[in-house]
Amino acid sequence: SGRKTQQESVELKKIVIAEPLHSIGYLPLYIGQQEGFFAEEGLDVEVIQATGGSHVTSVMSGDAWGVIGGVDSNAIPNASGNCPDPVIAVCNCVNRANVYLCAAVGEEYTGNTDEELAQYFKGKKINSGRFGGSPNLCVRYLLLSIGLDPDKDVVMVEPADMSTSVAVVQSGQADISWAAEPQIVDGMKSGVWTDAFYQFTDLGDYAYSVLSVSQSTIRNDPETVQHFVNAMLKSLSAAQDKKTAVRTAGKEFPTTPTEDIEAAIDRAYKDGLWSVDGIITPEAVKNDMEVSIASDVYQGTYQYDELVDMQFVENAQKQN
Amino acid sequence: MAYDIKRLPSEASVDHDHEASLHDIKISGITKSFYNNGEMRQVLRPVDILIPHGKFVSIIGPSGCGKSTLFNIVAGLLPPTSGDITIGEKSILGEKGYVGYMLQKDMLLPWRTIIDNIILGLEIKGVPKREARKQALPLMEKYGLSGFEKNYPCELSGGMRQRAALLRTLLYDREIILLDEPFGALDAQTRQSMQNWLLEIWEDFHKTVLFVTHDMDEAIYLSDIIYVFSGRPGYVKEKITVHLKRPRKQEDMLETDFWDLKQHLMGGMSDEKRSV
Amino acid sequence: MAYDIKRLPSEASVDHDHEASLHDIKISGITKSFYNNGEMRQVLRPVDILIPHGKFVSIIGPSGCGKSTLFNIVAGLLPPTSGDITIGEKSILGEKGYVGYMLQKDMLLPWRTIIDNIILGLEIKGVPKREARKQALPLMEKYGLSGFEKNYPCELSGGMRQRAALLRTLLYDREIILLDEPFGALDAQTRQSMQNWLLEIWEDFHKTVLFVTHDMDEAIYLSDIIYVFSGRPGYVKEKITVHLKRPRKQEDMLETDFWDLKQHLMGGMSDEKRSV
Amino acid sequence: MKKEAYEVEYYEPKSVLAMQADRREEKHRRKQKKGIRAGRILLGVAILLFWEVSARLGWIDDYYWSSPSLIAQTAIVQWKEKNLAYDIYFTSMSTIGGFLAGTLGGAVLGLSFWWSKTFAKIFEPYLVMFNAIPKLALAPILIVLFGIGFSSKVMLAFLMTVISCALATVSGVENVDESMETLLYSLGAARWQVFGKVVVPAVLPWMLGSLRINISLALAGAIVGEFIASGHGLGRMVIYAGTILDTTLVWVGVIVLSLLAMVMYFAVVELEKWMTEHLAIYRKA
Amino acid sequence: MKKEAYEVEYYEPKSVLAMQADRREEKHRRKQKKGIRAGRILLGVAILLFWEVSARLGWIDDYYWSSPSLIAQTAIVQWKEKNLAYDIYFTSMSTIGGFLAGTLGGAVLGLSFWWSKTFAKIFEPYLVMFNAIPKLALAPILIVLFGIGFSSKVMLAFLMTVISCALATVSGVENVDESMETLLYSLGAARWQVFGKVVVPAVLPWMLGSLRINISLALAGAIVGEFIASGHGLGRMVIYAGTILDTTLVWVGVIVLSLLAMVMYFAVVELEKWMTEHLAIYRKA
Ligand SMILES: Nc1ncnc2c1ncn2[C@@H]1O[C@H](COP(=O)(O)OP(=O)(O)OP(=O)(O)O)[C@@H](O)[C@H]1O
Ligand SMILES: Nc1ncnc2c1ncn2[C@@H]1O[C@H](COP(=O)(O)OP(=O)(O)OP(=O)(O)O)[C@@H](O)[C@H]1O
Ligand SMILES: [Mg+2]
Ligand SMILES: [Mg+2]
Repeated sequence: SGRKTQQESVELKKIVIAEPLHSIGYLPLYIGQQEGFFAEEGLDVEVIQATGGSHVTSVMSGDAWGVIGGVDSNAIPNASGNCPDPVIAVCNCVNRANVYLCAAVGEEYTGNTDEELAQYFKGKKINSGRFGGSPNLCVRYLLLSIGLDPDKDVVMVEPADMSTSVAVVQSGQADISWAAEPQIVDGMKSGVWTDAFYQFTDLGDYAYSVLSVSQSTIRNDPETVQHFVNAMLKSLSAAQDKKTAVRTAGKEFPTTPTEDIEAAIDRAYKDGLWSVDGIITPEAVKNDMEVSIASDVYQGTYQYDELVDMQFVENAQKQN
Repeated sequence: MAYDIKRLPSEASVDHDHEASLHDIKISGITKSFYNNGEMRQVLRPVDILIPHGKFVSIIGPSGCGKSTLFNIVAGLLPPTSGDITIGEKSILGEKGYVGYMLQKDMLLPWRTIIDNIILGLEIKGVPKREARKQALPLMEKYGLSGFEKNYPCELSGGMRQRAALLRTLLYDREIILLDEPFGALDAQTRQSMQNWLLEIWEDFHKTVLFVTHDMDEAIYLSDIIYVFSGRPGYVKEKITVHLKRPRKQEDMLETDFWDLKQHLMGGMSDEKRSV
Repeated sequence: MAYDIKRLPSEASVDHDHEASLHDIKISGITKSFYNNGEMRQVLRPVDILIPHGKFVSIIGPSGCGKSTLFNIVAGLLPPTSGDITIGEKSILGEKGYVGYMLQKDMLLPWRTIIDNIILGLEIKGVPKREARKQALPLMEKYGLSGFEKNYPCELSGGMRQRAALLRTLLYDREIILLDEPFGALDAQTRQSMQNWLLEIWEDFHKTVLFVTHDMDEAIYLSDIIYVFSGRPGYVKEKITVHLKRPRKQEDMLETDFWDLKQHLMGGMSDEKRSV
Repeated sequence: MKKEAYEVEYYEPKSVLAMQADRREEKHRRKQKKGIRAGRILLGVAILLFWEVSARLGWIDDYYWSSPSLIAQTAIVQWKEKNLAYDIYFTSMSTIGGFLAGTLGGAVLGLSFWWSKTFAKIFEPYLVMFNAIPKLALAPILIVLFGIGFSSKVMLAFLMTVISCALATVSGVENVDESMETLLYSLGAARWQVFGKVVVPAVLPWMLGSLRINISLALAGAIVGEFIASGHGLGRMVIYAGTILDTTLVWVGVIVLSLLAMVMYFAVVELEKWMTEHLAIYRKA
Repeated sequence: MKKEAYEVEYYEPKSVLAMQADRREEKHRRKQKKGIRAGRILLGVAILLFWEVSARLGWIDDYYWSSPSLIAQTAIVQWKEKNLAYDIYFTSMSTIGGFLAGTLGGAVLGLSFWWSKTFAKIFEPYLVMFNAIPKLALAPILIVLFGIGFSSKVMLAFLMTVISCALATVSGVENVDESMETLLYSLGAARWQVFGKVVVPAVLPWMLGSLRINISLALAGAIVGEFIASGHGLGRMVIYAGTILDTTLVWVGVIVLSLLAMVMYFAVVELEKWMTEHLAIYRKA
């Protein structure tokens, strides 16, 4: 609209957000870019991909302004005791563990109880993604919680590249694979699996993907953080509008068929994937951290207040 | 002896104008030019040479006049631009295996022991290694290489390497042997002894030899006939028949006949000098 | 002329037993051995040589007897194991820059044009390139290299390369010039003309020359004094003073005096032959 | 007896024959050259055709293998609608920057080894060790050191190139003809004169010879840099395509990358030729 | 006049002097050798010390740089409690497997180029192109092709090695002394005899010379393979450490990897020496 272009002609503050991968899960962030919510707040947001843990590091080192990722990946350097500039979550985005398990056709799970599930998993080859990544931790957590040893009772298949989920099952290298949209639909269309038989979204509030900035930024430049969070909140509510969501996703993932995108967004709504208000609840942090602790990636204790700073979300809500 | 040497009656006494034998080699009208990057370079003008059976024939000429090229053609390794090469009536143009060929460099294969280098020709013919070695051993002993069978070429002096290369050519057992500056890289003393050694062998085996050299002393000392080449493009300028009696000894080099001939050659050569 | 040539009265007539001059070079008791992988190899036994000023002195000896090693020591590039080298009273052991040195290989830098190779010595002394070239040009013209100033060494024939290397050494303008087998790689004819060329230059410049060769003809033709080395470890076996009159011509090589001397040398050499 | 010692016959040169036979030879060679070019193109076309047909007939799974036609379409879309051109430009620039810096740095490092054999021997294993570090593994540290911008890609390209070039230069230094050094010393040259007049020109062809490997390494470095963190470039495009499950786009990236690599390779080969011809750099045998 | 043409003086050899001076020289050399070894160790110690001190005094940020003492501790823990040893074993095995297969394959491919110059010229640019493909980008396809098990790492190590070895072999083939071939033909040899008796032995040293580069490439390939997908190995360890932001563990991985690379490098250098000495492989000049 005309108002936006006027603001764009004003000098926008350029900030860089690092994402570990380009994912439909981060759709609210992309909506903020495409619908001009960031511009309205005087920001020009660029998103870059940073792999191998470097998404968080790039914020700590000051190369990126903010990062989108799990609270747990902020917590580890913070807890190491010598972190130069801790990274603090300021706004929620994905509030559910966006991890699903799909089984090869003919291998589907039919039981109901934990014992049955444990029995089902035993000896299976499970693709859980890169060792140390969130899906991997979730799967390990699940296995541990039903009394299985991930390293002994099952075969963990751990390809780094998430695009291979369908491939490994199709080629018989795994019986079960983790997946997220749009892979689930993709696998269904290819006839590799029917549907997800287990969804980690059932864990409830889960700080799976939150927006974080470094502590020094909060200290030195709270205005920008506020503007950013304001825009994110607008984006989060805009994400609840299917038309906007589909339009944006279509632009971001031009080669994904529209029906796949729609299916993915439907599933997101159904499972309450995206946070509506940006609030990161203690419950969400607890769920996320427990998974990390259970699988031994995170050692020691944590404090909600040291990981999350909700003042900007609260301010934004007050403003409205 | 395991190795079969064809001995012929010594031909040193035979007139060089003897009737064309069935074993004579005739080089007739051979020319050669090369194309390099679209430019033609003529290397040989029509060359006619008769190599009578059992004779020692030398070619001398300035560097680059096409001597090695002519040898390659005779050995069947290079097609001439025109001309023919015959043994008796038969053309051997492009036919390999009619001549034993010793290249300008000694060309011992560095990864083979001396004895394995010497039997190379036999091996290629299909003679089993063990048997070939048996044939080579007495020759190595006779010609001053015993004790070095298992050494590698790099461990030998230049003279010994040349001997080995020559033995390889001899063991290959063709009627005509082409030797391209075999002693070019040796120092004066070694060269002398190698020349004597070659004459000794030649008298034992009595093959036809075609020999290239830059050294006039060497040409005179060894040859029955000397062909003198012009500068590039090369052709036969002179044919000199040497009547010095055989067997020749080193002292002969100090005789007047020898020096007359050398003076003649040096005169002829100085025409070419300006082209250097 | 831009280039300053120190002309001395021709010394061809001076008695070789002339009184030790202040410019004579004395090599006294030089020995050298190398250590390789813990093994000692003695290359030179004590060597004593006197090089009278302005004379042409040659060293002949079998390959590997340490001639090049001795040259390196004289040029100050290699420390001897013992012994001393003096000019007049002054020791020049380890001092570079007293002698002009032409190595066994022509050693023209392949990335420099001929003229830039020739002026290398001047350039190192600090003479500006432009001026050095000016000095070199007339010499190149005089000694048959004009027209090739801007060519690279690989584009020249062997003879020309040697000429260029020699000019480089001459232009460096030391009182004594060491030449290590400068013509070893040339064919007979080119060699002849190079020898004459060298004599011509030597008569122009009249420097002291120390010359290494394998070729007896060459040694006799060129030298005032010939030192004959033994096989390794090398020492001076004979010193021969040549009284053939100068200037020498090619025809002299056919004279009896010449051949007498050659015969003498060949006799001496054949003792060494067996060591090849 | 004098005239009996030898007989001489003189010959005149015969007329030079027309060299028609040789013309034939040259024609043959020209034909062969054309044949090679045709063969290359044919081979390329054959591969593409086979790929396309296999994908269409379902011999290979076109989800992973995509097909040449699809790839071409996607490439065109990327060129027109996204910034494939800019990606190519970005990757090329960081590659070339790192390549130049690495070549220079490696040359300096390698040449410095000439000055002290002891120094050289002490440092060599560390060079080897440093060369062997998988740069991708250093991602977090590299980000701290060089950031995530353009310069970090240049830096990675540099790191990949510098040791390789240094090692090539060291080989060159070890192969400098000692008698050339001897020659200069005999002319009274100081060490730095020997260095400037012999060592540097003698080592140049070795350095030139390593360029064609280095350009590939530099490209690999730039791509790793983009893998680690980037907003632009072909490396990012591939990674991005991977995460959005677009195998056709992965193929576009892979193919554009290999074409770029090939273009750079042959450009460097040409550069090498040109430098050898025009800068009086001699050819090592 | 005859006796006047020249004068001869005869000399006797003087006694050979005791070569004490030379002993000094040898001692000096031995000392130098020891000095180099000491220098290497000293340099290593100095680097570690500087690192440790800098980290302790806060000159460098110890979150990213960790410190040698921390790294050592973590390495010990990994060795005792986790399976660092097995990781090393796993990575080494896939590297060696790929290296051997790649060397063999590359040799065969390169040697095949001798048989037809035309064939060689047509294929060469494709080799270059293939060599330039960033293997990491092909992850999904590689998984489909080679799976995610041990053999996939071997395969990647193989892919990295094979072209490099082939290119080295091609250089060797191009440098075969033609007159040696001429010699064999002149002895009436058939093409396969020339191939077996000249080409193969002449190319061997070139192949040997490429081994030390190939082992590094094979390791890089194996690690990329582990990056793509793996349950074991040092590459996986590094990726894991990166993902969970454990920089000390990243350093453990990086350092163990570079040590492994160095060990392999020098092992190959030794192997090369041994082969050259014992298998009658000649040294190219
Ligand atoms: N394959 C080739 N292609 C082009 N030119 C060639 C080829 N082989 C030889 N020549 C040229 O032919 C000329 C004669 O070469 P050749 O080797 O026959 O001379 P030569 O008389 O043996 O010389 P030398 O005495 O130095 O051995 C040379 O000028 C050389 O450059
Ligand atoms: N740096 C060195 N280290 C060890 N041995 C050496 C060294 N330089 C020369 N030698 C040895 O010293 C001996 C004499 O070598 P030198 O080059 O002086 O002989 P030469 O008389 O010049 O021989 P040629 O006539 O073949 O040139 C040779 O056996 C050689 O191997
Ligand atoms: Mg020749
Ligand atoms: Mg010498």
